[in-house]
Amino acid sequence: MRREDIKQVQGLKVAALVSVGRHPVTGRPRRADFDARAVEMGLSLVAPENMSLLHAGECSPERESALRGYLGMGIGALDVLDQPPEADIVPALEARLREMGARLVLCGARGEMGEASGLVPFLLAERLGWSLVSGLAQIESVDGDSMTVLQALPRGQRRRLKVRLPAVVTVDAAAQAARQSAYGPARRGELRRIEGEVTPDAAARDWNTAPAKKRPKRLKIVKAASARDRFKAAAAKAEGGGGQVLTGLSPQAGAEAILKLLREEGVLR
Amino acid sequence: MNDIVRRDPRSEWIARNRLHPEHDAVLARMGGGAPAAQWMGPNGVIRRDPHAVGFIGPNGIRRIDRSGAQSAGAGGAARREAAAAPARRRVDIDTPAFFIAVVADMPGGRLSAHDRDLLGLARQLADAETDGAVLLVSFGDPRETGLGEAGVDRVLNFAGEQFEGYAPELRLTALGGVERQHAPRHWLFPDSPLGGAELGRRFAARLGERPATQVWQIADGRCTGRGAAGASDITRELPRIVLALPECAEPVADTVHAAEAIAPPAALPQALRRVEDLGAVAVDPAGVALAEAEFILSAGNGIHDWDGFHQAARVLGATEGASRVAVDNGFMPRHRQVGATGTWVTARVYLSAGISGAVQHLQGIQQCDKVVAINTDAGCDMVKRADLAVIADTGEVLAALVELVEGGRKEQRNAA
Amino acid sequence: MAQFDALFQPIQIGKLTIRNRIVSTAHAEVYATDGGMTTERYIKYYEEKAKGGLGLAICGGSSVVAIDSPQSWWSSVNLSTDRIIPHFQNLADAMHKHGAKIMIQITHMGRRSRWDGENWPHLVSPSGIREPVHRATCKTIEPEEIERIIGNYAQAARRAKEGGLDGVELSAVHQHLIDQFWSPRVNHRTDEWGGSFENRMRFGMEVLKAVRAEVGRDFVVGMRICGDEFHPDGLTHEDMKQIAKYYSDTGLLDFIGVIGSGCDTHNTLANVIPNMSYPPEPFLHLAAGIKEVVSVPVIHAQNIKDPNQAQRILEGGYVDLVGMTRAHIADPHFVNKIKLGQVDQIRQCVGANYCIDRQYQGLDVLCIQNAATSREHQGLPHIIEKSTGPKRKVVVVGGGPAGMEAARVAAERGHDVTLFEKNDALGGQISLAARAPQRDQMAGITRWYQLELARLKIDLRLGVAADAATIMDLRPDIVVLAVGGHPFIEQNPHWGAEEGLVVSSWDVLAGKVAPGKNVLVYDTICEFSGMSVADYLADKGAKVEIVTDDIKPGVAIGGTTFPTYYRSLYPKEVIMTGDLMLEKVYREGDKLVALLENEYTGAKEERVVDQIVIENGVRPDEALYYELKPGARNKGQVNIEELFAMQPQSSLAEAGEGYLLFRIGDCVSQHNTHGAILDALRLCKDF
Amino acid sequence: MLDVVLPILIFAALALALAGALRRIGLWRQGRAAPVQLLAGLAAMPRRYLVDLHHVVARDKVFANTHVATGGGFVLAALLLIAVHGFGLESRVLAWALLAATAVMFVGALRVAARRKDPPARLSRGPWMRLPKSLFAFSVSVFLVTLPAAGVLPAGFGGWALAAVLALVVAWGLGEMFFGMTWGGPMKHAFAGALHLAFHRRPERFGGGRSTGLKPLDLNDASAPLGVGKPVDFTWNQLLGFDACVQCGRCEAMCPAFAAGQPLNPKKLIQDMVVGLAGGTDAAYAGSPYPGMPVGEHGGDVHSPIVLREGRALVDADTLWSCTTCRACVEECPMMIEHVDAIVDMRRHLTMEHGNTPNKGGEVLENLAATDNPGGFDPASRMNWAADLDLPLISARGSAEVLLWLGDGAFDMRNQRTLRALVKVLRAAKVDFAVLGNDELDSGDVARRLGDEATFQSLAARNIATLAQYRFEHIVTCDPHSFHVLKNEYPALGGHYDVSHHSTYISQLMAAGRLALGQWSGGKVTYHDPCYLGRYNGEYEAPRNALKGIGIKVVEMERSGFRSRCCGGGGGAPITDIPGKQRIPDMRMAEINATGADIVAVGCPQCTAMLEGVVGERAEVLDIAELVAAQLAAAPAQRVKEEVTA
Repeated sequence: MRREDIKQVQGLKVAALVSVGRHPVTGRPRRADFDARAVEMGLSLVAPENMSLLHAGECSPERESALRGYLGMGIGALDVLDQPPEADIVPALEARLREMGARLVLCGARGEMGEASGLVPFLLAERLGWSLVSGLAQIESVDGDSMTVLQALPRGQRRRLKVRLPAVVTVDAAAQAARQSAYGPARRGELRRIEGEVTPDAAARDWNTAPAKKRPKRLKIVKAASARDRFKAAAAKAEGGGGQVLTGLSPQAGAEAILKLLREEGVLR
Repeated sequence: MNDIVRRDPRSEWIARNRLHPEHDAVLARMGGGAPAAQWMGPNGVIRRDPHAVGFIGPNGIRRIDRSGAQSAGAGGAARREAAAAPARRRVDIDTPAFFIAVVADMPGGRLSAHDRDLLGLARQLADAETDGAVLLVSFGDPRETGLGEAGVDRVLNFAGEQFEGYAPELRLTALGGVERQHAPRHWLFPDSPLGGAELGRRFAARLGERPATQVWQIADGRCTGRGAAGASDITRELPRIVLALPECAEPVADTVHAAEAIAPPAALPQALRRVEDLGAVAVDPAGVALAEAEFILSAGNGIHDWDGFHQAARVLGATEGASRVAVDNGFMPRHRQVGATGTWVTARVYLSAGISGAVQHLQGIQQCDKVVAINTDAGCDMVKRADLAVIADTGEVLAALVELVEGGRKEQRNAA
Repeated sequence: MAQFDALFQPIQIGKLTIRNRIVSTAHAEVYATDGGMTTERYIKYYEEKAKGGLGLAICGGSSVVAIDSPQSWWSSVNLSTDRIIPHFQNLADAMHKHGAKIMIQITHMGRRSRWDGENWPHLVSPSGIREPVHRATCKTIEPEEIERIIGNYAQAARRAKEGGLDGVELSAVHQHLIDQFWSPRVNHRTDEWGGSFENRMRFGMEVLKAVRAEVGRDFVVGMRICGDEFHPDGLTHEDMKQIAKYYSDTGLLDFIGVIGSGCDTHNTLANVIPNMSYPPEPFLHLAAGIKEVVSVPVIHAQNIKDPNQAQRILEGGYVDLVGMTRAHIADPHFVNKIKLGQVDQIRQCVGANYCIDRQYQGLDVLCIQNAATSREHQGLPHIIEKSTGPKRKVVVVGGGPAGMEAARVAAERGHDVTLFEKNDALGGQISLAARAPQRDQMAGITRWYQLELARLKIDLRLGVAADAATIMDLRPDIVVLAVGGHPFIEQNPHWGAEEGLVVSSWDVLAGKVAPGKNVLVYDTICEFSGMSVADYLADKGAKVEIVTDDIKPGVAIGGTTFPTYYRSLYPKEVIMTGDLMLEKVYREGDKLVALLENEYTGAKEERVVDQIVIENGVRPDEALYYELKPGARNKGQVNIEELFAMQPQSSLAEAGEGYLLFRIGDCVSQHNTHGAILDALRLCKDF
Repeated sequence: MLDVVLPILIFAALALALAGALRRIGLWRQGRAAPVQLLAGLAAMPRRYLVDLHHVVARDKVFANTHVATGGGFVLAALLLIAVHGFGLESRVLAWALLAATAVMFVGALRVAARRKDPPARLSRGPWMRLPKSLFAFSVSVFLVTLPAAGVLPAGFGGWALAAVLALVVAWGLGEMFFGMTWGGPMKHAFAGALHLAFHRRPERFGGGRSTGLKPLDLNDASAPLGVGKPVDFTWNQLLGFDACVQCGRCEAMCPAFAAGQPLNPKKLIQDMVVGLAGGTDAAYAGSPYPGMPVGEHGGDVHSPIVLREGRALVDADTLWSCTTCRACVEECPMMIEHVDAIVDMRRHLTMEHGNTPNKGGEVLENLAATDNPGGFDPASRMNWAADLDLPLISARGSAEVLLWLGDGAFDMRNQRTLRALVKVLRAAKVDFAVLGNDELDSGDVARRLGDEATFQSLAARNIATLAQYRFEHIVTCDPHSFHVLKNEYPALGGHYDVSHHSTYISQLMAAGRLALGQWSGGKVTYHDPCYLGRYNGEYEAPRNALKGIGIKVVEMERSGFRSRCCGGGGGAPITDIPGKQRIPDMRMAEINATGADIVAVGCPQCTAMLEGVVGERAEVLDIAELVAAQLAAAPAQRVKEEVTA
């Protein structure tokens, strides 16, 4: 859908939480993909002026250029809650969100650096007492105190939900890709540093972090103890065994049997 | 039925006397007991039925005794048992010392492979100390029959329509009830977009517990999970709540458990319902990637009416797949090829139309839950693999399916 | 990302960089001549793969390091003499010229050989236990001999290095001497060479150390092991993981190759080179299991034949390199075709195992579908060049393997080709062969031709039985007859073929005749077709006995294929009976009676059945040939001196009116698929 | 009566023309400042006009003569008219000269009229259709009124009625020729064109020079606009240049996008810029429209955006993104207007301010920023293709005679064949060469053409820094885009190199006898000139010489050399992928097929990709390097291994 097609919602204040991402191939800092999609989703609802961007974390020059990537989407300013790397950013974000008065907070499903557990939106929603929906593909409409959204399910499926506002929502790869970030607005945009309280993340202090170990997907589990069975399990071709075979039926009767199974499995919509 | 027994004492006598020249012929004629393996033909040439040699011995194994001392009669009662699968060890835990709770996704009411891996993990945690029990918490209408084999000691099912579909707030309240009642030592959730990922995080936030997410390994009281979008591994003390990835452990294979149902907490506090499920939205099946399609209609050599096939896919809302032959013959594009040399698919239902089932193809559909075959050849490998096979003309069955579905939809519309 | 990017990621093995992840793994080529030297044919065979873009070839399966491990049975490479060094230099230069790397597998086969030839050695093994596949007896090896052989290994490795090869692979697979020491199944020693894990590992370790000491750190030394012996008293997967880790941890190894299954029984041997009845990559899980515990690159082969499959395996991170050995026998230009975006033009291995089954009979390795493979030295081309001569009208009659190949080659030469096939589909007897259970992959041969003939835009006329008039209407310059023949069931009139008492295997496989309930298959050929038709009938629920006048049914089927037939036939309780001749068939009521006579005693016996199927080979169809022969400029004659020398037929160059007539394949006399394709290629490549 | 009327008419016309000129200059000066040498430019103008411009015009011999007659006649006549009739200089000689001038002009006008009778589609109509009549009016009337002065007719001949009629006709002529020259009209080109030549933004082009590199933006100046969003963002001499357009449509006839039915017509684009500079709509435009877009719906003024995100303004974004930057329009323009500069300027605004690069544009730019190559490949895999070639890395040696610049074709399987062939040739000639390996980054070409000057400058700066670490004599590359950027666009950022296209280098190796080559025995071969090698860098001969060196006689296409047609692959066009009625490479392949060639020789990875992408019957596409490598006399097998370890 072209973003121009969506009606802008008047009077709605939207905030997007953004983080510094990491390019999967080169590891260079960038705007995080899911976060950028969240911003894009916000821009489908409101004009850039009514969209607040919020980042909690450090603001080194390298990270700054990544954060400017969000400004390059046409938004004038980004608030940076200055937080050291070992801080728990949730209290700071919560306080800031309460101050801002946003009714809708958009978040990428998870970050691309650090723990990236995807917990922040859940903790915020819990603390703020707001609605939460995850995995949004699209916000279809916002109407007063609620909004209608499409939630992405696995296997490309979609579900329509009605969500009471205020709400925190998370966005992942199912949502529309973020618009290109433009150099001019990114350069001009303002990074507003906000000093705030710092809560140390004590729990994470004892963690060991290492580069991810490659983990090939499981092949077959051959449990059999006997050599013959291990042999057979490897060399035999896939056979179900015990299936129902219907012969001598009319095509209609065959079709009915199939239809019954399709209905039972719930794949027929 | 006439229960008067007819007898032919002479034949019986010959049958008993294996040295009688007509012994085998009589046995063959009588048909009872072991069929004769050889007898004299009318032209004075020995006739043999090599298929009739031997009999099933007392161990259920074919036995040949050329001395004739033993014959079928002796082992007549023997059953074939050799084929039976090795029995699993039964484990019952009467009074659980503690619980490891697993909140399974159970798509369609059955355990997913991911769920089974989690149960395997739960089993490890439960078995680390005596009388630890695995508690499965499930929602909606359960259709799984193999919970005991999957390693479940106790099942706590929240049945009822209100738990179906997307009801995270209600489910959260329910889990809260379980927490108060049973206080499991650990809570395990599949970190999957099917629901576990969200429910687990909600629950952790509700309890104020810091969970470990994207966990793929638990060992020695520590767990390792992915961080930084899969780029790093974070190892830490095992927390109470764990959201684990597929293949975090091997599913239970050696034991079978009670899977005894226990009652859910009687009264749950009223959940605040801020999210309402308005139902599924139709999506274009052609837009769904073959590898992740839920429902695939796949075409092979047996398809002659290609328009009919495409129409069937459209009407059924299935993603289209194809066998290699259909692709090589130019009827389907290369990216639609299913199999070890094409795309591996994971559909919940794989409906194969006119595919005989080359070994590469069968390999590629290994992970499909239900395979349905339409084929004219009852002996083909696809039919052997299928959970349901209809032996009939593929085009006709598809046409009938289309008619049934469209007819049904029309009725619904008229009724509405 | 590019579709096949994982294949084209270079990899470092030791100090060596391999340009891609595709390997031709060690196999016995049966081409080393002059006492085991890598001579012209050997080099050209490998050079073609290098030209075709292969990353690494490990040549010389079971190449011997010592003279008491005979080399002559499989014409394998002999590294027991310095005489090999200049030959290796030629081989290495030929490979390196095209950017490929070349290593060789070196081994002492211990008990796994035959003693009754060459130097008539007393074979050695840890505990003198006989080897079943080669029916070999052996002595218990003495420590002095062990020391000698360790030295032989080191010298062999030195020769490989001096010959400019890039590395050696120690064979510790297929029950060669190293893994004979490993396996408690055959190592019952109580001295320092047996018993405990370390002791059983000792021989391999000493070999590795000696080799490393001889060649230094920069030369690649790898080891090929199995992933699970699949014997109750053999090494399990867990054992193999322990072994792999043990050697990998020494830091002396540069790579490990993993093969699923042991090899010292007929049944396990069939696993090693899985034929078309196996699923793709059946033993990948074993290789992946080894990779989990070692720190060096892991190579795995076994039923990896397709670029998508290879990409999936490498991308999944299961192993580091894929062996695509038979894939390269079928098409040595496999890699380049991927690079050129011609994946559909790859002649894909179908797993017929013609290659390996010939090898086990001591015959040179050939490909069922690619007649150019291993005939590079004779000038048979893999890539057919366009002719610079006149464009000709070529009419090919018959769409079996001979006809399809003839049409393909003539079209590649740039001629105007028409192909007639009387059936509605191409394939000829291949289509029949593919009807049998577990043999459906045979159709892959036809499928490739179909795609190629379509790409080459030949004029394909299916469902047309060409007669002389139709052919002449096209005003051909050349007519190639490849019409095949018919089942020879009329040979013995007492069989009653005319009265319809017996049917042919073709009738059954083609579905012209419904399977009976109680069937006797009489097979005089003892190859695939008889076993296939028996399997087909049994699969349809028939009670089947297959009888032959030969030693036993399927006796002519090679070592990696008969076991898979047996696995299919025994569970269906098909009876296999040898040494009985079918004398006569007669009707008795609604039954048929077959009168059989014992070849050796003359004793007669009968079978009462309801269907009798005869497999008695093919009788050529010659009518069309004799009709066309008088009008042909060359009177239908093929100059066999030129043909066998792979030279152009001189009749092509002779001027004159009218057409040339040639016939190839089964319509001359019965050959096999390879024979048909060879006839076509060697004749038509010069059109 | 005429002696009274004529001076009044003449001086009135001159005065009005002067006023118009001042107004016009005022319009141009709305543009941004530009570094121009005013006096030197003016001084050079006549030569630029008579030599450089005429050189272009003279490609159409007939029309060149027409223009000399008409234009030359007019300029002379106008000067004499002022002298004879304006100042009343009584000189028979002058009068006769004036007669002669008008006669020459008349002859020219006849030719102009003949051409306008059934004009080709590329010519604009509208006011241009009356131009021959105006020329007649001027020349005939001035001729007639001069007859008395020449003494052919008595003064006062014909009485007042005739005089009045003549005066009116003279007025018409003067109006068109003098007044129209500055107030807008067909003759505007003479005035603006002359000044355009004087103040041209690329004075290097005159005197046979070549200037094709895009000019850098100063990104350190935060106040400078990022490209051109409104007409005022152009420099004043760019605006002046637009005004010089004669609407001859030679650009249109050459434009591949126009021919393919994409919404671009360079002539219309320049006219739209004129609309933008003066304000109004394009309703008066009387030439071929942008294909598929009706005329009259676009308009704007100098301070309004040229492209709107929504709705219509002066031009649509698709028009700007249709350009392949092939420079065929620039090459063909008799007024030497710089279309490509203008288009890229406007693209810069769209990309850097709007973030609106169509289709895959955004993705490609993001890839370039994150991975330094447009495909998003792992930068560490740049040398994967050459794993078996053991290419010497310059980082390991510090210096080499030739630095082989691989370009992003290193990631592309097709181009890898070309690169391998080139390596083979270099090795056969025993050239001392090395590569940057994984230190090489994308040259920045595509980022720059897509308007992302920031990414371009970042890549360029890093490449220049890398190159600065090593010593080498030449850079050789098989990618004309890299070639152009390294040679013509890096100097402005401080990188100065001796760069050769591989065909140039190979032909030099051949000439030096360093290659033992066999002779071609294959089929017919034609050659496709890459835009960035040919028009951008004037290299037409070397590729042909290289082919000649292996015995290939090139069968030329109808459009070849400086008139070669683009393959459609330049300027990021395959990335932005603006739909048309047909595809540019299909048109090009049709031209290739028309020669009956079996093989088309190419010298550019883009061209190779585009031409090989043509579906259906087509000639085989082979790079010059591949053709030459195939003719290398079989070298003795060399042991490559030693070379590596060395």
